[in-house]
Amino acid sequence: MSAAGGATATEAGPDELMEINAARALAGARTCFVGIGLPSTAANLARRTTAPGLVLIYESGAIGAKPSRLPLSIGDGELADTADAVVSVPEVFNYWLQGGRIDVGFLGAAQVDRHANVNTTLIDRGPGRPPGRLPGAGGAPEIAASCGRVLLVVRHAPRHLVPRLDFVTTIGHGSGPGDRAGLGLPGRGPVAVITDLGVLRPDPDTAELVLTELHPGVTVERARAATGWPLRTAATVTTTPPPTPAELTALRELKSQAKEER
Amino acid sequence: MSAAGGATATEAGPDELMEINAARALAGARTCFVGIGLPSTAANLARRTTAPGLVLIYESGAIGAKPSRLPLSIGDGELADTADAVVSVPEVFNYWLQGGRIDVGFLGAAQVDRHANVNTTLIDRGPGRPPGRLPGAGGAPEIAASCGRVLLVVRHAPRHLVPRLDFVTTIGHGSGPGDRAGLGLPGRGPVAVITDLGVLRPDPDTAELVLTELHPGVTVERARAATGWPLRTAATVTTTPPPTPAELTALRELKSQAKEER
Amino acid sequence: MADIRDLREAVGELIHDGDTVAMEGFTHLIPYAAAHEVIRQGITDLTLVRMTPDVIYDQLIGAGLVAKLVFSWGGNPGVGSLHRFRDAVENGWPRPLELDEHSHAGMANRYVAGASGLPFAVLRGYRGGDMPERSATISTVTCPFTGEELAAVAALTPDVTVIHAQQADRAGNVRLWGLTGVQKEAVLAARRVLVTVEEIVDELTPRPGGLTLPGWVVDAVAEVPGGAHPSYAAGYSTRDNAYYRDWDAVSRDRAAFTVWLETEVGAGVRAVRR
Amino acid sequence: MADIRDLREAVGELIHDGDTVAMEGFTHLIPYAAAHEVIRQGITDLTLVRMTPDVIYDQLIGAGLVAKLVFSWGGNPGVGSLHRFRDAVENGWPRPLELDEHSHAGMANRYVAGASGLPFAVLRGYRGGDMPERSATISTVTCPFTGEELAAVAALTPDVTVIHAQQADRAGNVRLWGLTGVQKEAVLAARRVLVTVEEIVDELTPRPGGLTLPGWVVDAVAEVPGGAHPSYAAGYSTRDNAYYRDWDAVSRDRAAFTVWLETEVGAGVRAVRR
Repeated sequence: MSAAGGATATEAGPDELMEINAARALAGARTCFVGIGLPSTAANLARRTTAPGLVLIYESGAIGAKPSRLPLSIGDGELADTADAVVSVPEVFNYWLQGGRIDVGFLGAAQVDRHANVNTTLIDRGPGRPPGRLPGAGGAPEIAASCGRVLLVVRHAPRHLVPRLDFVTTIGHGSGPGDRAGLGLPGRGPVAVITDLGVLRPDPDTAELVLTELHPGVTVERARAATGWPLRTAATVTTTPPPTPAELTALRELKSQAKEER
Repeated sequence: MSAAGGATATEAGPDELMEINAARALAGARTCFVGIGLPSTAANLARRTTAPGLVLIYESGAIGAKPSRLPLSIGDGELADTADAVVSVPEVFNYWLQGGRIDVGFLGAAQVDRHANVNTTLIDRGPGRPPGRLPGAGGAPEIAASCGRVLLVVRHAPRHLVPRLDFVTTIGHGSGPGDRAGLGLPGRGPVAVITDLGVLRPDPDTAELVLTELHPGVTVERARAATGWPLRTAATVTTTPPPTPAELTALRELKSQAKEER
Repeated sequence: MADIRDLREAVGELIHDGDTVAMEGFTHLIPYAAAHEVIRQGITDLTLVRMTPDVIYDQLIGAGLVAKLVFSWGGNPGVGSLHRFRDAVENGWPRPLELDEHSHAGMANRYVAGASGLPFAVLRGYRGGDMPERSATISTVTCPFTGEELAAVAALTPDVTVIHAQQADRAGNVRLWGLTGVQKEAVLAARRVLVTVEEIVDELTPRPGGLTLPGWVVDAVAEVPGGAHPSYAAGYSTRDNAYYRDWDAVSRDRAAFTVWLETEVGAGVRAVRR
Repeated sequence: MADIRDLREAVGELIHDGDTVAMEGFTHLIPYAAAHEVIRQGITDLTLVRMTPDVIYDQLIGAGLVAKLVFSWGGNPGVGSLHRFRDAVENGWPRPLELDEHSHAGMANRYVAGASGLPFAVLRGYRGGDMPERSATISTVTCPFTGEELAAVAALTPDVTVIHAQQADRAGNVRLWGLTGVQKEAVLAARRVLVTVEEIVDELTPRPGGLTLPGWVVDAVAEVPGGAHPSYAAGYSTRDNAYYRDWDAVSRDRAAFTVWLETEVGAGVRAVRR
């Protein structure tokens, strides 16, 4: 098994700790809207650790999927085979997501700004060059609007955590407090941006993302240098608890199964 | 077997001829939206005589039902058991009826006016008395709007064929030619009112119902006396061909099966 | 996850005086036993919602528990009128009955809007008739792309939806099959959900044409074998057509109905409280 | 009833230059064989519609047949970018590609509106972002009951929808199961429908979780075993994940793609005709 960068047999690498932190953030959630990739890893890890009863809802129509291995795509056959119910894609979005039945949504991002707004559409490459094309919105605008709360997962780097989005695909907290209510967005919006260095959370008063948690050994300065705006820190910055052996074992089992099947 | 009023073992009674006429009107139709009662009798008879491939669509969600006996209710288990597909009630109305996929709709009525508008809501009982309550609209307004064409079936009597409706539940031809187009109703609307005396059809120029067909032995005068407005006749009034032995046998078999199961 | 409850307790806890209650089922799987429990407990001043208020609502209306009916077709299928319904509408006995009247397409879409968390739904309906002017829940919207004016109907969001299903497992996951009508939408549109089932099983068997409602959208499940009688539960029972025919005579006469209510349900006709 | 046809004939008769074509399937049951036949026949100037234009549309776009793409997420699932799509958008190779870009919820509802014969659908979506100002098919409507402003999206009504399914019978009734995505809506929204199937059977067996499309809403059925490869058909095949991974290298390079197109599909890249 080749563990992720910086990891050893008993210590987690930064990516692994990011994944484990994402799974931990699902503790207490009943239902989670799952995209493929890291969100699926985190949600399936949560089912094996912090949230055994977590109901996974995939936009492909599987409600209550209980995959025995990490699905390789959002339409993996295992999802339908293990689901409590398989419904149409319009039904997932209308009755289940917009219907307000989902506690947590996960989103990835190419760019996140200081109010946790998200760009997954295009990247400005400067004058005279056409913008670089990204995949687009997918389910993100309505996931961010309608889930009870949203977790963003992104690598901690200035090109991802930017002062200004090149395109606003998905509203997090708009330009600050009250914007979500003004736009009539039912959910609480992003409550955490989970990175490979730590966690940013919106300040309760300003809705600006501030540093609230660092992985062991990571300094505030390093996190600041990896953020595209002048990153503030919360009154207390905690240290991410190292993974338990159970967490690390469960994560590595999940990922090695997926690798073998590839 | 107790045949309907006026019928003998080899001759059809007026109700039977009405039912057979309704089945004949389905010749050439591919799909029929079926309500319970006479429409269901006619549609199931048509499948055994004039329209063997007719697709029956019941508002309870059975698409392509092929009942071996006459269903007793619109939600009869036989409908689901024999259907090509069972869908939800919203889907029947949205994707199948409003989607423009149904050739013929059948409607019954308490009152029909001279432009084939329909009342199934209430009956005025004169000053000082509350209106008499009827079942209401059911699927009728949208069946009449969206089916390719509509067949009305009603007993020929002044209280059913009235000069003015007490309540307009369902638009047939409004107040005359062009009204359907003006209201944006996609289908052609009522093409025939099938009664126990004959058939009325809308005049191509005025959209007023005129007498076009009489059962054998019924006079124009009798039909006029049984109509609540001064009934005009078409240039040619034809005589309904008597039922074939096959039609009569199939109809009576259908109805006796239903009776036995009651 | 849904609690597995006794019917009496579940009805008492989930359904309250003044609630808007939908009991759905299109001829199939009509939750009669739960309705009779509502009558026994005298839960009153209800707004009842149902596409086809047939005999089950005739009984609740006759018992004097219903202030308002939201519906699209009120008859005894294959038999004739609902006499208790007519007596309430025409004569105010045992109390006046307010109506909000729609077409089937409108009602179905009102449930869809409720299930979808939207305030309204759009359909090409009601055009030219007298229904829109009698209802505050029918309006119009204009398509911003084509300019076509379409009907808008207000979302239905019942306080409680009650349905009957064939099976549930011990976690309260519910499985129904056969004609499943508008039940999924009625359940997902409601604030609280009560499901009676023919049988609680250890494991739900996948089955063609069925649908599963996860236990976490259901508040309580009560095992009530035969709970849909005189309607039917595919795979468990057949429709008691004689009951529907006989209902005509019982319901035509106030005295006969009152006797039926006392002997068959164990309850009296309620006067209007307010 | 649907005609049982040879794939080549069916594609040639049903899909024409300039058509709006939807090929749907959410990872599962993607109609690759039909798309390759479109490429072989050089049917061009297409407007392609699909929620998740993955490798199948990368191939059509790279072949130069696509004038416009209507979509909500364009990537190679679990692998990365669609390089032919990016090359067309960023560099106009082999031709410029116009975009109409939506969210998944918007696209799904656009198909629902098309299937329902309505000109638009309503959702609580797109709020606050930059997408609405870039698309002529996103607007707003105001709820006549609550005053809430909601998103309106224009109906999708493709000239042709193409899907792959597991089975059809000889009357062209189609049965698919597993994740069935938005296929029913895409079929019912279209003017013409082509279905490729793994197998034509004498009788369709009812099966849990499946859906049936009656033959009378389908124009042609072609038996194409493996027609969804490299995606999968539950019960018949598994997803060829290596193909998706390998596509990354093939599609990054115009020359490698051109070789792939010639050797694997038997077609060349087309210049823009107009």
